[in-house]
Amino acid sequence: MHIPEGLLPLDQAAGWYVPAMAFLAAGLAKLKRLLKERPQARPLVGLMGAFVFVVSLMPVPVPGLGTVSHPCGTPLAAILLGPFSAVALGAVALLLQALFFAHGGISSWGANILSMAVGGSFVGFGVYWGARRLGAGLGIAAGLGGLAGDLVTYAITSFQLALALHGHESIGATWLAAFGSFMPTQIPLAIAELFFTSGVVVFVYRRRADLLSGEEMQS
Amino acid sequence: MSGRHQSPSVIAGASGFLGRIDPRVKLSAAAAFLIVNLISRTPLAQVAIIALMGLLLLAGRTPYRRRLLLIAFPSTFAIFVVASQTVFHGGEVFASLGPFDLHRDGLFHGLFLSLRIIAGGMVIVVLGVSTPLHRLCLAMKWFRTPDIFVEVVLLTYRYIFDLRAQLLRMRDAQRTRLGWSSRGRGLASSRMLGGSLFLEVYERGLRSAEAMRCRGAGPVAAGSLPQLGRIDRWALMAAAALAAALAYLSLAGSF
Amino acid sequence: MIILEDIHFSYPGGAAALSGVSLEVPAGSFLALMGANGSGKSTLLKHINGLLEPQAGSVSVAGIGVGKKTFDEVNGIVGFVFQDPNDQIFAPTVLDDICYGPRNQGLSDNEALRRAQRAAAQVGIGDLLERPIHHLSYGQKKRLSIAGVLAMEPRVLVLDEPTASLDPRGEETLMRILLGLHRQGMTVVMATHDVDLVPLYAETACLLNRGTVATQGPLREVFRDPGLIGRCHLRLPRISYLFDMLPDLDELPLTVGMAQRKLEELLEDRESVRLTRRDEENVSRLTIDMREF
Amino acid sequence: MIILEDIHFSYPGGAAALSGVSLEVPAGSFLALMGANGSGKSTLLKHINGLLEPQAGSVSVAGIGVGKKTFDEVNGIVGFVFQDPNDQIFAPTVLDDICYGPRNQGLSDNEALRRAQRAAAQVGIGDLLERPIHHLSYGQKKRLSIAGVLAMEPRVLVLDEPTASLDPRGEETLMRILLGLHRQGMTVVMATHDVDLVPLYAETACLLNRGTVATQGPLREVFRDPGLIGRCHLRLPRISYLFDMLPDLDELPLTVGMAQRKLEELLEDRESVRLTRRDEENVSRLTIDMREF
Ligand SMILES: Nc1ncnc2c1ncn2[C@@H]1O[C@H](COP(=O)(O)OP(=O)(O)OP(=O)(O)O)[C@@H](O)[C@H]1O
Ligand SMILES: Nc1ncnc2c1ncn2[C@@H]1O[C@H](COP(=O)(O)OP(=O)(O)OP(=O)(O)O)[C@@H](O)[C@H]1O
Ligand SMILES: [Mg+2]
Ligand SMILES: [Mg+2]
Repeated sequence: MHIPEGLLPLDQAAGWYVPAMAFLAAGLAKLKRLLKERPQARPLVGLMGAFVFVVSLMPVPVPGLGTVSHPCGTPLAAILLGPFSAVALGAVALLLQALFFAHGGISSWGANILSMAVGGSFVGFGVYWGARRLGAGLGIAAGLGGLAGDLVTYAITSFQLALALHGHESIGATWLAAFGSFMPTQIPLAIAELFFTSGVVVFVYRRRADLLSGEEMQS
Repeated sequence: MSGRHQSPSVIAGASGFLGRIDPRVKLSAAAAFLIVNLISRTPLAQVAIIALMGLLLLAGRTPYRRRLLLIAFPSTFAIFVVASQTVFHGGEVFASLGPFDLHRDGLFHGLFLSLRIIAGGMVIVVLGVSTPLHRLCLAMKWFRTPDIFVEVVLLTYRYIFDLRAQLLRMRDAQRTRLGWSSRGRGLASSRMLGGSLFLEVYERGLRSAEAMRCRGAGPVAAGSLPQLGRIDRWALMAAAALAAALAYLSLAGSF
Repeated sequence: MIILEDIHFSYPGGAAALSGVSLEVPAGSFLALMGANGSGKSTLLKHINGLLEPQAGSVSVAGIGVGKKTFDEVNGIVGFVFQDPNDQIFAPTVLDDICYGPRNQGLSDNEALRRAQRAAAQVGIGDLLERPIHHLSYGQKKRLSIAGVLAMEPRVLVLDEPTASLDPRGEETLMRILLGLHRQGMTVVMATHDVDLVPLYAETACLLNRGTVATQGPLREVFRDPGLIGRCHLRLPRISYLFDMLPDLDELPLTVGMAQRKLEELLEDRESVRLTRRDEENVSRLTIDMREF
Repeated sequence: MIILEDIHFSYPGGAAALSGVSLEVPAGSFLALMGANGSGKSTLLKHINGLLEPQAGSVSVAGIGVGKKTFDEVNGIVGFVFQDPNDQIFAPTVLDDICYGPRNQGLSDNEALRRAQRAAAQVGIGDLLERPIHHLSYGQKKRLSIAGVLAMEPRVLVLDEPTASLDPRGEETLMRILLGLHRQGMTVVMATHDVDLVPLYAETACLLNRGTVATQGPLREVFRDPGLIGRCHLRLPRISYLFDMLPDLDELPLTVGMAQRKLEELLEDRESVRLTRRDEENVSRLTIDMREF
C-alpha cells in the first residue's frame, strides 16, 4: 500500500523527498557505473526494473487469510540484485505504478521510496546478510529478510501516515494505532512475503546456483 | 484482489485533444495543480480541480469503467482518511460509536484531506491517461532530469508488458497443471513463478545484450520534442492562469 | 465432447478476438485449428480449459460446463500444451517437472513417479529424468512439456503450435507421438499454421478468420475452397499447386500419398514410365521413412 | 565476401558446438544454412558478425578480419536479425527503435529519421511509426526487427530462422522482402529448418551436422543426397517424394515449378490430359499467387 497523492502536506512531502533522493542518487550512480562498463547491459537493467514492478503486482496466496495479495518484492529484489540497485529500480517501479494505476503519487513519491524501496531493500538485505553471517541457511535467511523488509516497509508507512494525520494526538500514539490497526492483515502478509522470498531464492539457487553465487549481480 | 489487473498498455495509448498537447506543458500544468492542491487551505481549489479533471476525463477516449477504476485506489484511501481523522483528530465530540468518540473538526479535516487525495489522484490519472510514457520521458529529459533515470524508466517501460505477459502465461501454465488448486499449492507455485521469472529476466538480458551490441549499445532515451505549437502555448497560459487564480483564492481564504 | 457455443471474447481494451465461434469436437477426433497470426487460435484454445472465460456463449467439455468453479475438474480432463515450452517448464529437473502435475492432483509420490516415468518414456525422454532443465535442447523441452501434461492422464490434448521451431525430424517424431496417442483414443486439438503438415495427421479442421469460423469440417472439405483459404492468409499444401495445372481434376491431392495415387492414374497406361510402388516396409528410396507424408 | 576458415567453438562447460567449419559466401549470394536443432546454426551465424569469437580459425567479412577490435566496423556491414524479435527491440516506439542503430552510428537525427522511414516502408510498416512496441503483433515485430537492421544500411543480412511462427502469408511476404533486397545486391544468409521453403529462394545451401559442415554448394547439389540429408535430421522438400516413385528420374524436382515442368514432360504426348500452363499474371486458379512456390 503506497501513500496516495495529496495526503501529505507539502512540507512533509518535501521533507521525505530529501533522503529519498539521496538514496535514489546512490542507486542510480550504481546503475550508471554498470552501464558505463557494460553498455550492452541496458536490457538487463530494464528487465530488472520490470521484474521489480511485476513482482510487486504478483499474486501470492496469504496463509490464514484466504486471500491473494501482492508482496512488496523489494526485499527479494535486494537479495537477488543488491540493495542499491533495488532502491533505484523500486523507485522507478513506484513512479510507473503512480502514473499507470494512480497507485501512490508524485508528491508522495519520496515518502513511498523511503518506505518501500529504501526500507524494504536495505532492511531486507541487511537481515538476510546478517543471518547468512550467523550461519542461517539460504532459505531461512532470505525468508527472514523478506519478513523484516515487509514489516519495516509498513512501520515506515505507518509513521509517515501518523506524522501527517496525528492531529491533536501524539505522533507516537497515532503511529502505534496505525501500525496496530494494520497488524491483523499485515502479519499474515509478512508471513506470505517470508515464504515467498525464501521460496524464490531457494528455487533460483536450486535451478541456477551459479547465478546466486556469482557476486557480479550482488550489491 | 485477483491476479488479473487491467493492462497498463490499454491506458498508455493517448488520443483526443489532451493527447495532442505537448508533454512539457502537461507536466508543468500537472505540477502546478498538484502544488496548488497541497497548499490551498480551503476546499475551493480541490473542488475546482476535481471538476476540471473530471471534464477532461469525460472528454477523453479511455473506456468509461477504466477511468473509474483508476481512481479506486485514491478513493479507498480517502475513505480511510475520513474515518481515521474523525476518530483521532480531536476537538469537539459530536457523537460516539462504541469505544470511539467522533470529532467534528476531525470529520471536516478528514473530508478536506479526502478531497485533496481525490483531486491529486485525478490530476495524475489525467496526466497518465493522456500522455504515452515515452513522451513524458522526453519532457522529463527536457527539464534536466538525469539521463540515467530517464533511461532506466524507458527501459523498464519497454519490458513491463512483456514480462507481465510472460508471468501470466507461466501462471496459466501452472494453473492448467492444477498448481493453484489450493492455497498451499498456490504458495509453492508462486515461488516457482517468481524464481522462473527472475531466471527468464537473466537469460533474456543476456540474449538482448547480444542484440544490442550489434546495433551500437547507445542510450535508448534519444530524440527530442519539437518546439511548442500554438495550441501548446494556449494550453500553457490557460493552465498557468487557472492555477494562479486558484492559488490566490484558496490562500487568501476570501471564499 | 468439446462443445463451444457462440463464444464472444475481447481482451480488455482491445478489439474482439473471438466474435461468435461455435465448434463441436467429438470425442476421439483429431482437429487442426488453422488461421493467420492473430486470428484467434490461441484465444479459442484457452476457452477449452477455462483459462479464458467467454463474455458470451458457453463451453462444455465431457458434459462439464467450463467455468471458474469447474476449472480444476476440467483441467484434469484437458491437457494443455503451450506453444513455448519455456513458459511451461519450471522445476529444476526433468523428473520434478513431470511430477508437478500429478502431485498437484494429490497423487502419492510413488504414483506420481510411476506416471512420470511412463510419460517420459512415451515421448522418448526416459533417459533424461535427472537433467537440469536448462541443459535441454528446444526439442527436448518440447517433449518434456508434453510429458508433463501426459503424466496427468488427460483425455483431451490441446496443443498450441506444437511444431514451431522444431527441425523436420523433431516435427515428425512429435506428430507421431500425437498420432499414437490419438489412436489410443485421445482427443487431440492442435493449433497450427503448417498447412503441409495438417493433411497428414488431422481428420477434421477448423479455419479461423478474424475471430470467426470461416469453415470447419472433414479435412478434404475444408481444403476444397482455395479462395477462402487464401482470405485466411493460408494456402493449400504445396503439393496441391502442382496438380493445379490439370484443369479437369475433380479433387486436388493434399498429401504426397494422394498425389502419388493421382500420378499413377494419370500414367497408368504408359509403357515408357515405370512406376515403383515400394512396399510398406521400404516406402521410399529417400531415406527418411515418413509413410504417407 | 564472408570467409570462415576452420572455425572451432565450444560454449563454456559444454561440448563442442562447432568443430572445424569452413564456409565461403560470395558477395551477393543467398545462402540457406540448414541443420537439426542444436547442430550449430545460431552459433555459426554469431561468428559472422563477431558476437562469438572462434577458439580456433578465423572469420573475415569484406576483407576485414572479424574480432573484438573490428566489432563495430563489421556490424556496420553485417545486419543481424535474431530469431525472437522481442530480444532485439529496445526502444519504446517503432520509430525510436528503427532510429536506434543509425543514431549509434553517429548519424544526425534527420538522417536517422530519413533512413528509418525508408526502412519502415521497405518492410511495410511505414504507417506504424508512432506505435508503442507492446501494441504490435508478432509479425509486425518481426518486420520491425528487420527494419531496425536495414536502417543501418548493411551490405550483408544474416537472419536466424526468420520465418518461424509466421503464418503462410506472413512467411511469403517476408521472403519476398528478402528476395527484393537480395536482387538489389544484398548478401543474405539465413538459418532455417524449412526445407520446403529453401529451394524457392536460396541459391546455395550449407548443411550443418553436429558442428561440422555435412555438405555445401548450389542448392540442387546439396539436395542430391537424401541419405545425408536424413542424417542431418532434415528431409527433401515434400514435392520430391512424390516423384520418388519414378525410379529412372535423373533429378528430383525440389519446387512446385520444377515438378510442374517434370510432369509436363511425362505427360506431353498424352491426348487425354489437357495441361494448362497459366500465364505469368495469373499463375494459378488457386488464389494465393506465389509464383514459383
Ligand atoms: N493478452 C492480450 N491482450 C490484448 N490483445 C490480445 C492479447 N492476446 C491476443 N490479443 C489479440 O487478440 C487477437 C487474437 O490473438 P490470438 O493470440 O488468439 O491469435 P492467434 O491466432 O493465436 O495468433 P498466432 O498465430 O500469432 O499465435 C489478436 O488480434 C491479438 O492481437
Ligand atoms: N549459451 C549456450 N551455452 C551452452 N551451450 C550452448 C549455448 N547455446 C547453444 N549451446 C549448445 O551448442 C550447440 C549448438 O547450438 P545452436 O544454438 O548453435 O544450435 P542451432 O542449430 O541454432 O539449433 P536450433 O535450430 O535449435 O536453433 C547445441 O548443442 C546447444 O546445446
Ligand atoms: Mg497463438
Ligand atoms: Mg538457433
